[in-house]
Amino acid sequence: MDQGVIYFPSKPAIIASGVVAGPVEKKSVFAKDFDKFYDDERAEEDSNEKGHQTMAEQACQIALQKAKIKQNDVDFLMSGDLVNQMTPSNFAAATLQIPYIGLFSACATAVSSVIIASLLTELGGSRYALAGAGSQHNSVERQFRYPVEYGGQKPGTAQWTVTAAGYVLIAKGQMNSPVVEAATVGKVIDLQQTDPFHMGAAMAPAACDTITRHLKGRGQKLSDYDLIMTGDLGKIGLPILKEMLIKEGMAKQDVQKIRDAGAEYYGDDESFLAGASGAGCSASVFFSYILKQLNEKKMERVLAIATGALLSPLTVQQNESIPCTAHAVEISMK
Amino acid sequence: MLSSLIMAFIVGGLICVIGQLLMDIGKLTPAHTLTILVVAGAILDGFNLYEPLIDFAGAGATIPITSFGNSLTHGAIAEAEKHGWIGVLTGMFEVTSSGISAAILFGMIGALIFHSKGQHP
Amino acid sequence: MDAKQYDHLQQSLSPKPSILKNCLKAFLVGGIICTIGQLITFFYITYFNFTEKTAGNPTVATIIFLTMLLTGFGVYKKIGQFAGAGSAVPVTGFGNSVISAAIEHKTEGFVLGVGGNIFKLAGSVIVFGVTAAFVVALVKLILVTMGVANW
Amino acid sequence: MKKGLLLLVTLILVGCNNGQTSFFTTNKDSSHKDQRQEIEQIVKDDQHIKRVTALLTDNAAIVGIEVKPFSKWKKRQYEKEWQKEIEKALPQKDVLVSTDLKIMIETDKLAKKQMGEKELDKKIKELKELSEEET
Repeated sequence: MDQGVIYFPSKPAIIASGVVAGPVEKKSVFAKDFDKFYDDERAEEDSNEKGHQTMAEQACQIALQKAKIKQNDVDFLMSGDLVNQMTPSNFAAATLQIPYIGLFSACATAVSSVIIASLLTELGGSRYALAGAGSQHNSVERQFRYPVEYGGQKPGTAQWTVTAAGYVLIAKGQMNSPVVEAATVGKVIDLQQTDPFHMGAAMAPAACDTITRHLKGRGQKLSDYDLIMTGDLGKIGLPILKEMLIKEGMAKQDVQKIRDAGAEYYGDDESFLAGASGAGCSASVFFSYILKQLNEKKMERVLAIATGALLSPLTVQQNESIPCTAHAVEISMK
Repeated sequence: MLSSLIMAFIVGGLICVIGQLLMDIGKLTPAHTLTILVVAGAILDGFNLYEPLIDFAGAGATIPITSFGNSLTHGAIAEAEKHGWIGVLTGMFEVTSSGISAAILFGMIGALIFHSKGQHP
Repeated sequence: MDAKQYDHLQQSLSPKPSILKNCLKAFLVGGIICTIGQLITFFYITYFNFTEKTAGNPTVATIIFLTMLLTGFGVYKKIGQFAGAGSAVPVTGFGNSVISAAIEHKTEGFVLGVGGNIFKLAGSVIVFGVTAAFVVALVKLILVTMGVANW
Repeated sequence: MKKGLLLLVTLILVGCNNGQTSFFTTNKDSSHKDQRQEIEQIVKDDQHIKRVTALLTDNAAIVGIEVKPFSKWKKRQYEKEWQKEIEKALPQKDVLVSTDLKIMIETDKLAKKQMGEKELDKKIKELKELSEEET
């Protein structure tokens, strides 16, 4: 047994998903796979945090509607976000009235919640479980950086926090649905990176470690997957990851096929600098684009690695480095 | 007339370049940069160098944040000159800055009328 | 891979900020802001009873008013991304840091939100400005008393 | 925004540009001729001075001086020196020498107008008070 690698023999199925996003995300290259957009980034609520909460609730509701499942039949909700004490997720859980555990893995929460939900399903303790994460640009910016309207210059390595929420509904193994085959829980890797405007560089080593362990644990190669996608390394973090994997001895042509949701999210628009980030970035792409590719049988086996930088404004100001993690989930479709 | 505008442009621009170098080469946050510039303005006035710069460059010297340090020191020194030791202290309490009052007032008005919009270009 | 090796790898793959280009942009925008300030000063001198010495206050107030509008309509952050220090160093940058914090914290109420956070970013400028002014005036007073310097 | 700025620029350019190009401007009538010449003598050869407007009455004198751009560094010091020299030349008069743009503009305006001694005295006194304001 390899450290942190989990197998799911009963193959928990992802039977439905719901992805909602804010106004800026309409420009996303993945936008056509999202379920709903808001014209107002606060979702017509009077604070950013309430808007964030509404989006989480909506995404869950959409997933439930698609699967035609009632709220009462859902046994667990695994959710998280980036706001202090994860209040948007907590309030959403209060509205939804589903037994809930809040999870924090920063931007890797989308996958860590899927891992826990799959485990609960695997154990037979859950008929249906909702899992997901979200982020809202304004509320995250104000907490980790500056007020939204502050005119500070961001370097080209900075990333744009996505306003989106993505949730999936996980049930016991079923035909015609993508299934969770295996997962790898990330270690926290800290290579003494300190620049809060260069998260890609901080997170790449964590992604490298998780990918390497997952492949070793599963006895697979990169080429065994139709798609390997990281969460939000961005346009600069992704090449760093590739370089690291090549140094680990992986085949160059396979490494070059690795994609990153954050790097592709806003296309070539340079005003988004190094691309997208935030818990909503991996959640919205993994739970729309990837699931759709699997459902339409365009792909058979996908490795999705969500990356998260585990920093706080406090640790940054105390000159601490930025510890990072990455959680991977292997999804397949027969 | 025109020469004053050009001087304001050049001197004001150069002070901003110093700020940019502090940020890019010194790797300082905007808050650190501005703090250093304010302290620099205060020290320059101690050497009687900032007022000539204002005479020379006009708004090129009064608009950058360095002039805030200058006006604080100027008030303190003027009082110290008049009243000695105690003047340094009273001078500190006497100085008012239109920059602070204006920022507070318009900050309050701004909060009343505007919402923060995170929307991107 | 240890932290040092990784830092080396990371830096070789990360783009460097173009310092020359950033400085040029800062110079241009900072210069323009100061020129606008000079125009406003001329306006107050010509049409109102202000001298060069006294026109500074209304000029600063006017330019911070303009900053409020630019901040409120979300223009200032775009200028800031382009100009860097060019829009941070002029008093407009001070105004922007105060006004943006005020708008941001409106949701927590006017007393604890706006009032409590309005100087979140600009506070250090005031604190260090006042402290530095005190120290400078004190040092100068000592030097003058010792007969080393003149006022 | 752009339109407002343009308007402001035009206003200021129109407001300031009153077409004076001669080095030394003074009262239109021929009063105080000798004293005017004395002032002219003092400022004539000074390399820091771009332009001067001087107005004299029986009791007072106001001298607005525009300093050359690169001499502005030390203009406060020069201003004091000129004030001293002109006071010396006009011992009976209440003299104001100023390098402030505002005083220059106002003195230019007064020079254009024809007004009585008394009225002019009052205006000069007002300008003197204005120039002494600190904030």
